[in-house]
Amino acid sequence: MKARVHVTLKNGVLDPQGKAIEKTLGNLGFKGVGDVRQGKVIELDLDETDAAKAEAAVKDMCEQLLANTVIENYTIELDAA
Amino acid sequence: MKARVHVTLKNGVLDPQGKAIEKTLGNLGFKGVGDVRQGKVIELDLDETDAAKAEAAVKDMCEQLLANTVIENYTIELDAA
Amino acid sequence: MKAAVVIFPGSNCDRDTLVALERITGRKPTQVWHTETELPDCDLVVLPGGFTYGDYLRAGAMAARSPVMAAVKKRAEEGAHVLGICNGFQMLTETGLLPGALMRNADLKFLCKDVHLSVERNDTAFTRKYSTSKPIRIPIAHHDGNYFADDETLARLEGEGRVAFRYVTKDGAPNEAANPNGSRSNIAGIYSEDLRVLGMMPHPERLIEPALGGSDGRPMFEGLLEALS
Amino acid sequence: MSEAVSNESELPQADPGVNEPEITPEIVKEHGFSEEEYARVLRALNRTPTMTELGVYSVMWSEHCSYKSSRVWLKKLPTTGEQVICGPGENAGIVDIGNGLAAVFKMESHNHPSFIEPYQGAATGVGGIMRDVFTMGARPIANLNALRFGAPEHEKTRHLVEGVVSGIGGYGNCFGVPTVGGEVEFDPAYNGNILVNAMCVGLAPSDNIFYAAASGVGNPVVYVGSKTGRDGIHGATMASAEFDDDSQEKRPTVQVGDPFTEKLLLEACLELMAEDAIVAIQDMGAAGLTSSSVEMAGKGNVGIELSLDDVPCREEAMTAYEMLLSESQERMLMVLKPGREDKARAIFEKWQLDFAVIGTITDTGRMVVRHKGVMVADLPLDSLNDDAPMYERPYEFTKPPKPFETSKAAAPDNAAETLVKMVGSPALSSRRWIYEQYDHTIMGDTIQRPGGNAGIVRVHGTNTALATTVDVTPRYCKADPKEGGKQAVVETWRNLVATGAKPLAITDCMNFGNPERPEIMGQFAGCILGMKEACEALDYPVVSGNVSLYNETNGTGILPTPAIGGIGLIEDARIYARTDSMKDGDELILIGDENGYLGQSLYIRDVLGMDLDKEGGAPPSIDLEVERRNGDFVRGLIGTGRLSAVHDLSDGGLYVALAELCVSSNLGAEVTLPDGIEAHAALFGEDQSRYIVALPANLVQQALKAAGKAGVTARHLGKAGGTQLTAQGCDPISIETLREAHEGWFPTYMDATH
Ligand SMILES: Nc1ncnc2c1ncn2[C@@H]1O[C@H](COP(=O)(O)OP(=O)(O)O)[C@@H](O)[C@H]1O
Ligand SMILES: [Mg+2]
Repeated sequence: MKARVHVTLKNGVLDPQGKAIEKTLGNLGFKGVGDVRQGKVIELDLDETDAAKAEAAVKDMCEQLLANTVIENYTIELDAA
Repeated sequence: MKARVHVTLKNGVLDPQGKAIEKTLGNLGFKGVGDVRQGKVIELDLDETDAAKAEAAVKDMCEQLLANTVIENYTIELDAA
Repeated sequence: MKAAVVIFPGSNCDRDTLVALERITGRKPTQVWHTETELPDCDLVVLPGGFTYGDYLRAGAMAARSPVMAAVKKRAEEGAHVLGICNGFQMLTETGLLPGALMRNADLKFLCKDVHLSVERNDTAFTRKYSTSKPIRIPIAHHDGNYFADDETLARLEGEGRVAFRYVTKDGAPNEAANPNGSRSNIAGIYSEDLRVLGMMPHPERLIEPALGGSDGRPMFEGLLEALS
Repeated sequence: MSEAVSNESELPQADPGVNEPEITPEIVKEHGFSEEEYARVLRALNRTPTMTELGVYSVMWSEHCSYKSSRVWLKKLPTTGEQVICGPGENAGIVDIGNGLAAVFKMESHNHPSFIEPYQGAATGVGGIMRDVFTMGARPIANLNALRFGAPEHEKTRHLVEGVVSGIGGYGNCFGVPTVGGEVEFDPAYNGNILVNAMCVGLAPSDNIFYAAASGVGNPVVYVGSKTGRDGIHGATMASAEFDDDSQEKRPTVQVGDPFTEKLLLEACLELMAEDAIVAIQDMGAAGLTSSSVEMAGKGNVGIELSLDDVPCREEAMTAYEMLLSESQERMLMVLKPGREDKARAIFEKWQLDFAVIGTITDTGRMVVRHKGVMVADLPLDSLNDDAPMYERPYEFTKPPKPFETSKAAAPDNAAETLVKMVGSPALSSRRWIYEQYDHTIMGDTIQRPGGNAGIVRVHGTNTALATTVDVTPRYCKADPKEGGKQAVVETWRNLVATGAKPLAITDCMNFGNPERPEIMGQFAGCILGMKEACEALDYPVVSGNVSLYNETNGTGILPTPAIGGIGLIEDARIYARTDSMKDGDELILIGDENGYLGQSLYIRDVLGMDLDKEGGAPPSIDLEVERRNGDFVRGLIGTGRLSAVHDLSDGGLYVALAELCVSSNLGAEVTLPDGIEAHAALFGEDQSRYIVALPANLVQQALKAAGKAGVTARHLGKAGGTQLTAQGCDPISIETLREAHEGWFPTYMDATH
């Protein structure tokens, strides 16, 4: 089973990368672009075939490592394909 | 209009981050996790309301800045909401 | 004073830290490998700088999940002193021993240069040999030193006197021009509630003798030696 | 091809899992063989090679690995000396630095990859050169880089500068080596071909150095480090092919560096090297497993058998061809002493690195490779190593231009204002924007950070220090390759001397255009001859180096750029000279002859806007005897420990050197100009072999007398003090104004709208 985790900064947490991208896009002449935020996406291959168990395991990984829950939120997508 | 861009390493390009995450997950006791890849997700707010124009603009941004097309692929999602 | 320096894969200031501690305290610190689950008998634990696990995912994140960190946490709770320098500071926030987070520098660049710091209080084991009225000069060398904490945390840190160092101008002004990385309130280092855990981005171990361009890092280790012996 | 005699019984069989294509003339050509070269392969094998074998030959005989165009000339360089422990031919050069220690160093180019992907290209360049150094048993202690970009206004330049600098920093900082020096230049000649040359200096115990020559029939061949992927396959051949407009479209696989793994690899290798376990070791650089195994076995005059089934792979279904040619980074090949596998494995596993026994040493003189039960290659090593073509390419020396006539160079309206412009120009502005992105204080031994005459790091655990620098002045090389090659060597020597170091040896990185053009080959040959002269005169041999040819786009070559990296020894780390320590009240002495020679100078190029090719004349000439005499004298003065500051004179001449000295010391100065030379020529002329020395007033007469006795030209130049720089007859300029101009250009340029 494949899992895809999105890790994004919580609202209100400063995002230097997003801000820099926004500024550079402006410099490049792109108009009307605002509120740029950069996050991470982590893709994993799991041996687990049971969706519920897989989800629980990935949630654990997020809590323990993939996200810093002080500043970040995460969402999990599973893809049994 | 909101846009979400996923930037991921092309197939076959070494992903040191993914590799390190995979090892650490193993060290933390997670079994059966393989092929970890880390990418970026960039969210943007666009003033543009026309979907086709927005898509074209974001594509331009990807080519010029958001993705390093020598080693990365990108996909664009638009959300008119 | 008995010191232990914890070494992780990708630590790269471990030797510098060992050398500085030995030179100033006259005693070789114990080296502890990241897979250890127990710490040796010691008064001071140092988490040195570096790029543990390449700083991949988040700086210090993977090292913070090492077996040894549970022992460091425990030792801190028991009242030992813990010093996290640069990557060590990042680990301390990642484990929750210190609040907040260290984000990418505001202009996204790695930055290596000497900065001036105000010593916010000099009644801790770390700073007792410093003066609060004169800025000190210490090198920074980091990519992720942009200190972030929410308003509430920040207010608590300030209220409890837990800001250890602030980036200031040569004349001691904590203004934007002196802020190298975008840190909130120009914060360069913070203490735990009991003032026994210190995390800081600048590298005191790199400026301990005039031959290297200055010795403002020295009093930190001298103070620790005095306080913990 | 028809004359190839095939002998079925000895013909390795194609890998059944792969369907190796049949060898057609197109495939042969794609692999970069000329007809004559391929005929040589056929002769050596006595049959048609398999696809895998063809791949192996093509990388071994590529320009990059075989130096086929440059070897005849490189052989002319002096490579020996009392101090030399190991000259060219190994992974890096080695010199003795006393106390039972050796300095191991080399410079290497990563030009083409950096143009295509600046961050990763530069990063893996740094990774590669550090591996060359630690594979010999040395811990890297200092990095440098020589960079050349196109015109600042060229559309790609900013992006390339940004990427290259962050790539160099990204790799070196993470690995944990101070980057203490380098140089950067902009010139339209590099618009389509930037140069990224990385140098690394390491420290090893003289009695525990590791070489590549394999030995011991039956000894295990071990693979360590990262896994193999399909990275940069044919990178080595790509690095020797000229660019055309669509090479950007082709987007060859660039390699991604993993500095974290490299740091682990360093620690694991050094840990194993402290055990008595390694017979031979070599990093897998360009051409990966092929060149490392072929070179190791070839150097040891043995044979080697590899089983590719055991190679750690990152990707599925890799073919033998791919595994042998992959340029995946952070890998090493070792030959172990018998029975030491377990010890070695334990160390590499501790560092969480791959470890695999993939072969054995034989006595056959052949490289035999098996994959999935099939023999995919069986090649004679002497043919791969020694049969490689060596070309005496036709060359045409550059006709030496006539000396420049000073009368052709107009005086500026205002020399002081001109100076401000010059120190704030792309050529001469401060490189702080760059070196602040490099960790230069790590390892706790950097006593001279970037921005001085040369970087200086103490040799850990001793009282000595190493000074190191990289230099070359390509516009001089273009005008007169021989004089330019000489000057490049001499400038590094002078930079080292200006710190008080005794120069020991150099490494080089020869960056040139297409060697198949006689005028380019003439530039190459000319530079080599000039370098040779300088090295011989200064006892300053070449111990390692690298050649990068075909730096051309659409027929336009770069300026001839033989970058030189020098290292020198400071016997007592407490006694050396800086540029930022001039004191109020110091007197200034100028060492060296003043001729006011403006040929090929920055003044005529950047201020007067003259076309150097057409009207720039000859570059300044160097009398090597004078150079040595002046340098030895200055080093002697520094050795007294009583000087305040020293700076050598180079680009921009006396006025610029004074400005640099004043800005870094944050102090003014007042100086006189010589009689009989026009002021602007005296101020901006680039006469060689010169230094400014700052010393306490009471020592001036003594120093001048000593100079006279030594036959060294010395002139009492003036006095340090105040907040302005004042040259005789020129307006005073405030040091603050100079500083703003000097520090301002780079950040302003990089911040400007992309
Ligand atoms: N790419 C770079 N990396 C690190 N340091 C650099 C780089 N480019 C220039 N520097 C430093 O800036 C200073 C000035 O460089 P340069 O003008 O080439 O010196 P010089 O003319 O004395 O050889 C030197 O100390 C040099 O090491
Ligand atoms: Mg130079």
